[in-house]
Amino acid sequence: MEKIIKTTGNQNPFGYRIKKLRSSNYFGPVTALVFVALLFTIGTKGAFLSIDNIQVILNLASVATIMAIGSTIVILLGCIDLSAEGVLAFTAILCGYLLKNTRNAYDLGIAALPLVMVIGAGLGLINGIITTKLRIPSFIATLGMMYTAMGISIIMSGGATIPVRDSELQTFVNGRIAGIPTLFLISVAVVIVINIVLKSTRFGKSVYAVGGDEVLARQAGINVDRTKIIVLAISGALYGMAAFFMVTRLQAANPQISKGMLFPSITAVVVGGSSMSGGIGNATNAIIGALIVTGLNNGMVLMQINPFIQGAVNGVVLIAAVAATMDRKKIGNIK
Amino acid sequence: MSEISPVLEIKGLVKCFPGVVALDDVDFHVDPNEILGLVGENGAGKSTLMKVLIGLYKPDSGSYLINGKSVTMEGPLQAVERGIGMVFQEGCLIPNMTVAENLFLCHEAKFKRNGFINTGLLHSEAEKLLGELSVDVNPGAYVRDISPACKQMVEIARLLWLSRDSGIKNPVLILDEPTTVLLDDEIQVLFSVLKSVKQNASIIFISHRLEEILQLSDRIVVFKDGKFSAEFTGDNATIEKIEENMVGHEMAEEHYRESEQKEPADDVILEVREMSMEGYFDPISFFLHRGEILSFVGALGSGKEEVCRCIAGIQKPDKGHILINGREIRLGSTKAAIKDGVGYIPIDRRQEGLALQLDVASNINFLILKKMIKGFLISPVTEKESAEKWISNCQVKTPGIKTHCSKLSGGNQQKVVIAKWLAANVKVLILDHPTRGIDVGTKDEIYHRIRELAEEGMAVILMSDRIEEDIGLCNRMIMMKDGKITKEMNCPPDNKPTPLNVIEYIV
Amino acid sequence: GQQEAEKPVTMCTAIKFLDNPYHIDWIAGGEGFAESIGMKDMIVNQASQGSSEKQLNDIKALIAKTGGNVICNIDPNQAPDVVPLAKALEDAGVYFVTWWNKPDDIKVWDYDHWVCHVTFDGVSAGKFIANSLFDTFETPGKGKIVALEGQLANSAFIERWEGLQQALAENPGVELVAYEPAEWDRTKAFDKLSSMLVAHPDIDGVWAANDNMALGAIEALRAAGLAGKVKVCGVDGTEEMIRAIVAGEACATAAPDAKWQGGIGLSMAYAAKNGELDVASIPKEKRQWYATMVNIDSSNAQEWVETVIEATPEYDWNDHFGRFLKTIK
Amino acid sequence: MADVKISDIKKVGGIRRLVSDLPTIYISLFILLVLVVVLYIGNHSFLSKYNLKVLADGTTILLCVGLGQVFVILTGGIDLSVGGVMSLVAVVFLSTVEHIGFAAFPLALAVGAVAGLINGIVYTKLRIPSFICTLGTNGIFVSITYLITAAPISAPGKVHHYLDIVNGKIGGFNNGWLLAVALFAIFFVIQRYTYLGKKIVAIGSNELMTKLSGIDVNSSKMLAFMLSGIGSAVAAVILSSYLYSAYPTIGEVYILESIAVVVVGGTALTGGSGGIVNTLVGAVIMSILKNGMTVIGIDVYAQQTFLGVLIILAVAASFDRKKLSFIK
Ligand SMILES: Nc1ncnc2c1ncn2[C@@H]1O[C@H](COP(=O)(O)OP(=O)(O)OP(=O)(O)O)[C@@H](O)[C@H]1O
Ligand SMILES: Nc1ncnc2c1ncn2[C@@H]1O[C@H](COP(=O)(O)OP(=O)(O)OP(=O)(O)O)[C@@H](O)[C@H]1O
Ligand SMILES: [Mg+2]
Ligand SMILES: [Mg+2]
Repeated sequence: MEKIIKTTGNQNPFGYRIKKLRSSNYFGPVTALVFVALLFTIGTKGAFLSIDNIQVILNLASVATIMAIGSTIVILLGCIDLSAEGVLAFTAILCGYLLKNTRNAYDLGIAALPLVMVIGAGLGLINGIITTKLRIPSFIATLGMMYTAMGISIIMSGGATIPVRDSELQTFVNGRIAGIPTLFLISVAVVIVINIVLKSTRFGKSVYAVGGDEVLARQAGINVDRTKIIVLAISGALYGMAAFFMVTRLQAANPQISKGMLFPSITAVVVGGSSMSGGIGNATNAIIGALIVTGLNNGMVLMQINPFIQGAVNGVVLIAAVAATMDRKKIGNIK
Repeated sequence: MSEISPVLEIKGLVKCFPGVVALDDVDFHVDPNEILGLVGENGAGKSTLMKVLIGLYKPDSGSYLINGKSVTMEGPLQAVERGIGMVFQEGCLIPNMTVAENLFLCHEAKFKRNGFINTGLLHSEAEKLLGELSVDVNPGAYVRDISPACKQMVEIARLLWLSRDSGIKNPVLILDEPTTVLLDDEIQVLFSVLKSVKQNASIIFISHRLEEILQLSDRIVVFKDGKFSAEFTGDNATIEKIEENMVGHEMAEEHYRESEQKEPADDVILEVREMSMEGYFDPISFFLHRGEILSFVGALGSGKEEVCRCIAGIQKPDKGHILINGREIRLGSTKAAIKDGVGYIPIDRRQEGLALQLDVASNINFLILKKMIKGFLISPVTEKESAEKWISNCQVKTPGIKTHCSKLSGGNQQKVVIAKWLAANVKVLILDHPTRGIDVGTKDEIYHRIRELAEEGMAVILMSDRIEEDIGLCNRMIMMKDGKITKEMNCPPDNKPTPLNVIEYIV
Repeated sequence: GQQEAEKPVTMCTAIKFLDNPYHIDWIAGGEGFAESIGMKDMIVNQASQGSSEKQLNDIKALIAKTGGNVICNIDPNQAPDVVPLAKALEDAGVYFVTWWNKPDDIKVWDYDHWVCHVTFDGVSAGKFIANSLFDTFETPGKGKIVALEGQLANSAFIERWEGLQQALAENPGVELVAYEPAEWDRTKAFDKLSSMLVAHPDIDGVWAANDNMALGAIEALRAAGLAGKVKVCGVDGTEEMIRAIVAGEACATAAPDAKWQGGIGLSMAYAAKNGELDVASIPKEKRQWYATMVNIDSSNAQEWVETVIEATPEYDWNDHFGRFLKTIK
Repeated sequence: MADVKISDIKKVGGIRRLVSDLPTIYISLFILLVLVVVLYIGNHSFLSKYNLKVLADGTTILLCVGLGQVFVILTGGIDLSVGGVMSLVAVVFLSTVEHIGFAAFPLALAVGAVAGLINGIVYTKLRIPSFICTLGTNGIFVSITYLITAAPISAPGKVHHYLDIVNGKIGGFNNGWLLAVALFAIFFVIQRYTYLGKKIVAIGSNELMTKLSGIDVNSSKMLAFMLSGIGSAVAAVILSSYLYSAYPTIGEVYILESIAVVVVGGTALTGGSGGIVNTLVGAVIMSILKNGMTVIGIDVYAQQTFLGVLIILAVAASFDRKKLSFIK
C-alpha cells in the first residue's frame, strides 16, 4: 500500500546534520557557556581560561551541579522545589553531627553520605506525599518544607555552627584526579547516573510524560503521583549529597550554609536549557547551567567588577546569554 | 443473540459531574469479535461511558463485569492489563516525547537490553507497526512536530499494539471519534485494519458520521441524554432511523441546507494575488465575493491548509498580496488579519481554539469584548446576554455560562469555538474542519447559521474533512494538488458536482 | 490586656537571624540576665530574618499580646529602623535599648522610654584587625591583601571598611589588590576567595568584615594549600574564630561581647521599668554611647578561651555603664 | 429545531450540588474565620484594637506587592524583580522627597511603572523566560539603587510630615491601608471589567489561542509587568514611609513573599486561574499566620517550622482543586 502520510524534511545530509545539531537541546546553552567564557577570557586577558582557574570553576560548579540536578528533575515534572535551602540546611546539620566534630563523638566519615542522602530523600518524600496526596501545588508544599526544615535545623543546631574536624574527607573533596577536581568527577558521575535513569528506564519516561502533559500521562496509565513522589525524593537525596560536600569542604555546619542558593540553582536549570514548564531537559543541561552560573560569578571576581554593579553585570550577561542562545522553537510558550 | 456471553458488561451505571448527570442508569455490553458503533448527540455521555470503562472515571453506582466476573477498574493501566485500551477523542500523545516513546509508553519493559530501555529496539518496533498502518513518520520525531492526522494514526497504532501485546484473548479497543481529522484514504486504511483486528478483538467505535458507523458496525447503540435510546443490528439500521433516535425527530431531506444557498454579491471582498510559499504552494491568485462560500479541496500536502493559514495571518507567505475590500493587509499577523475582518476557526480546538480553563462565556465573548466596553469597562450584563444568545444559537449543551470549557463534551467544545467566531461577525471567515465532532442535529443548525451570515454578506472559506460537506455547502470550489490550483468549479444548489467529479482533480 | 498588666514584665530580645552565632549569643546573654533575677520564663525572643517590616510588626504584636507590659533589647535590622521602632515603643510606653547604628539626627533623649542607644566603634575595630593582619606579614607592614566585604550599604560594614581604609593609608607598604562582597556569608566567602586566589595567589593576608566570612576564607585557603601561611582577620569575636587564632590560622578579631549586649540591654530597660533607673535623670552623654570592644589577637586569644568561652563569664548586670567608652556625638 | 436552553440540562440536586457549586472563596473565608477563632481563643488580645491595626499594617505591604505580582502570574509568567523595584522606588522616593516634596509620590509610582515596563519590554522583545529576565533586571535595579546610595537612607525629620501622609489617619483608618484598598479596588476592576484584564487571563489560559484571536499578546504582557511595577511601587512607598527609611536590600524579602501570597490565595502558577480577590485572601492569611504566632507566643525557634506546616494546612484546606484538572 502507498504511504499516505508524509513527513517533510530536509534530506540534504550536511544541512540536515547542522539542523540536527542546532535543534539539539544543548546547542543554546553550550553557546551561552562559550559566550560567557569568551567574554571573560577577553576581559581577564586569558586568566579566565588558565588551568588554575578552570580547576577552581569545576570545583565550585560541582556542588552547584548536584543541586541543579535536584532542581532539574522536579522542574522536568512541571513542578518546582523551593525546599532546597531548607533540606540542605537540615542535612548539613546532620552531617555536622555525624562527621567528626567538636560537639559529639560520632565520626562516620564517608558513611555519613548515604545516611544524609536517605534523610534528604525522606524529606523529599514528604514533599511528594504532601503535593500529591493533599493535592496542593508543589510550590506551597515545598515552601512549607523549606520553612519547616530550616526551622528544625535551627532548633537542632541551636543556631550555632557545628565545627567539623574531618580533615581527611576535606582533603579528599579538595583533591584532584589527573588534574580534575575529584568533586567535579563525582558530579559528572551523578549526571551520568541521572541521565541513564531519565533516558533508559520506565520511570524516566514517565517523568517526561508527566512533565509533557499530566492529564494525558494519567490517561496513558502512568502513576503520576508515584512518579512525582519518587522524583521529589531523589531531589531530596541530591540536596543531602550537596550538603555533605559543602560541610566537608567548609568543615562547619550551620543552618545558614544554604542561604541564597535556591535562585542560583533554578537559574542554572533555566540557562542550562531546561524548560520551566516541564518535559524538556536533563542532567546534562543542569551541569551546563551550573558551569554558566559559576563561570559568571568567577569571571566577575577575576575582572574585579565594582561590587555595586555586580548585580547589574550578572543580570545583563544572563539576559544576553539566554536571549542570544535560547531555542524558542522547542519551547512553544515562553513564560 | 444471548447465547454468546459478552466480554464486557455494564449494569445500572450512573455517573454525575457537578451539576450534570452524564450517565443515567445505563446498561451496556460488548460481545466478542464485534464492532460496536456508538452514536448520540454531543454531550450524550459516550466519552464519559468509555472513560468509565477504562477506569478513568469512577462511577457513582452500577456494576462492571468482564467475562462475567464483577470487577472494579482502578485506572487506565489496569484496564490495559485487562485488555481494554482507548484512543481518546481529545488525543493523548505527549508532545515533548517522540513517536516511538509515545507508542510504547508504560510498556517499555518489553524493550530492555541489559536492564535498560533500548531506543533502537523501540524504534524498529515502531517502524514495523507504523508501516502496517502505512504511516510514514520517523519514530524519533517529536509528537509536537507532526500533523493532527499523523497523531491520530499514531494513536491507533498504539492501540493496535496494545491489543496484541496484552495477551488477552478478546481485547476491547475503544476508538472515540478517531476519524474526524482523517481523509478518506486514511479512513479506508483504518477500516481495513479494524476489520482484520476484529477477528480476535472487540471494537467500540464512536463517530458522528453515520455512514461510517453503518459501513463498519455489526451492532449500533444510540445514546440520548445519558441514557440508552435504541439498538440496531448492522443490517437493519439506516441513517434515517438512527437520526430519528438521536435527535428525537426526523431530519430534513437535504443535508446542507442547499435551499438556503444564495447567489453571492458581485463585489470582491477578498483578493489573493500571486501569493506563494516555498515548499508549500506555488503563486496562486483567487477572489472571494461578498456572501460567497468557497471550498478548498485537496489532499494533505496539497497546500490548501497553508494558503488559508496565510490568509489568516498565522503563517507568512514568501511573496504576494492579500487585499480586503481592495485594501492590502499586512502579511503574517493574526492581529492585522482580524482587524481587517478575517477570522479563522482552527482544526485544533484544544491548542488553538479554546482556553479550556476559562468558562464558556469568556470563550464565546473573547473576540467581541472590545465592543462591550462602555467607557472603560466591560459590562458583565452585556457579557452574559451575549454568551446566552450564542449558547442557544449554536446549541451548546452546558450546565451554565460559567462552566469551564474543559468540563464540556468534545462536540460542545467545538460549538463554543464556532460560536466565538460567528459572534465576531467578521467579513471573511475561514473554517478549518468546522464541524469536527459535532452531531448531526447541531451540524444542521450550524449550516443554517453559516448560510444566514453569508446572506448578510460574510464570505466563507471552507476546508472540510468530507468532500460531501464541501460540495454541499459551497457556492464555488477550488481544487488544489501539490501546491497548485488544478480546477475551479461552481456548485449551484441545483447542480452540485459529485464527489467523484472532484476527486479526479485532487489525487 | 488588663490581667497582663499585673503579671511580671515580659522581656524581649529582638535580633536579626537565628542561624548566626553572634545573635545566638545575644539570646544567651538575655537569658543569663533573666535568670539572675529569677525571671527566665518571661523571656521572648524575636528574629527579623532580614526584614525591617517583620521586626517592627513582631514587636507591635508583642505589645498587643502583653498590653504594653514589656521591655525590649533590640538589634535593629537596619540603622534607620530605630525611628519607627522608637515611635511605636514610645507610644506604647515600653522601655527599650537599641544597639549599633542609628541616624545622627535622631536623639535618644527626645524619647522618654528610650533608655539608651549603645554602639561600638566599627572604625577602630576594622583598623585594629587590619593592623594585626599587617603585622603577620613576612615583612610586617609590606605586602598584598584581599578583602571580603559584608552586606553593602550596611552601616556596621561601612564603618569597618572605613577602618581598613585608614589602616591602609597609614601603611603605604600594604596594597589592597582586590575586594569582593560576600554578604556576611561563609559559603559565599569560600566561593569568592577561591576565585580571587586564582588572580592573586601571592597575597599575604585576608581582611574580612566579620568572623563568619573569615572562617569561610580559611577553608578556601586550606583548599589552596595556604591555610596558616596566609592569615585572616574578622570582627565579632566568635568562638570558632578565636580558636582559629589560637590555631594560628587567623590573626585577629574584635569582640563586642554579644552575651554582654544581650544581658545589659535588658538589664537597663528592666531597671528603667521598675524605677531603679530614672531615665530622665541619666545624663545626655550616657543616653547614647560607645561601649568598649575587646580586641583579640594571638596575644590574648588563649586567655579569652579560658575565661570567656570555657568558663561562664560572670557579668555584673547592675553595672550598666561599666563599659562606657565615649559618648555618641 | 428547538433551542437548547441551559435549564434543559439535568442537574444534580441537594447538598452535593450545593457544596460542589460553592465558590472557593467561601471556603477560604471559612478557613480564615477558623484561624481567627483559634487565635482568639489562644490569646484574646489577638482581636484587640491595637493588634487589629498591627494586622492591617502587616497585610498592607504584602497585599500591594502581591496585587502587582498576580497579574504577571496570571499571564503564566513570574516577576522576580519586585524586590529590586521596591528597593529602587523606596530609595528614589526617600532621596527625592526632601527636595521635591509631594511630587516624590507620583515620581515613585512612575519609577515603578517604568521599571515594570522595562521588564515587560525586555521579556517580550528578547523572548526569554520571565524567570531569567526578571532575575536579571532585579540585579540591574539593585545595582542602580546602590549607585544612588551606598548607605541606608534615614528620612530626615523635616520630611516626616510627607511620610506621615501615608502614616496618617482618616476617620480612624490608616492612610496606608486606604491606599492598599484603593489599589485593590483599581486592580480588581482592571482584572474583572477591562479588556486588558480579560486578555491577561486569556494569555495565561492559552497563549496560542489568544494570539490567534488577534490579540497583541506582547502589549498585554508588558502592561501586566507594568501593573506589577506599580504594585511594587505602592508597596515601597508605604513601606519606606512606615519605616522612615530605605536601603538597597529593603525589597529583597518580598520576592518570595509576594509569590507566596499569590499562590496561598489560590492562584495557579501556571496562569489563567485565580486573581485579585485570591491575593487579598492570601495576604490576609499570611499576615494572620505571622502575627498570630507571636501573639499566642510560639517560641521563636519553632516559628519557622510552624509557619511551614501552617501554610501547607491552610492551602490544603482552602485550595480549589475542582477547576484544575492537574496540580503542578
Ligand atoms: N470532566 C467533566 N466534568 C464535568 N462535566 C463533564 C465532564 N466530562 C463530561 N461532562 C459532562 O458530561 C456530559 C457527557 O459528556 P461526554 O463527553 O460523555 O459527551 P459525548 O457523548 O462524548 O459528547 P461528544 O459527542 O460531544 O463528544 C456532558 O454534559 C458534559 O458536559
Ligand atoms: N479597558 C482597558 N483598560 C486598560 N487597558 C486597556 C483597555 N482597553 C485597551 N487597553 C490597552 O490599551 C492599549 C491600546 O488599546 P487598543 O485596544 O486600541 O489596542 P490595539 O492596538 O487594538 O491592541 P489589541 O490587539 O491588544 O486590542 C492596548 O495595549 C490594550 O491592551
Ligand atoms: Mg465525546
Ligand atoms: Mg485591539
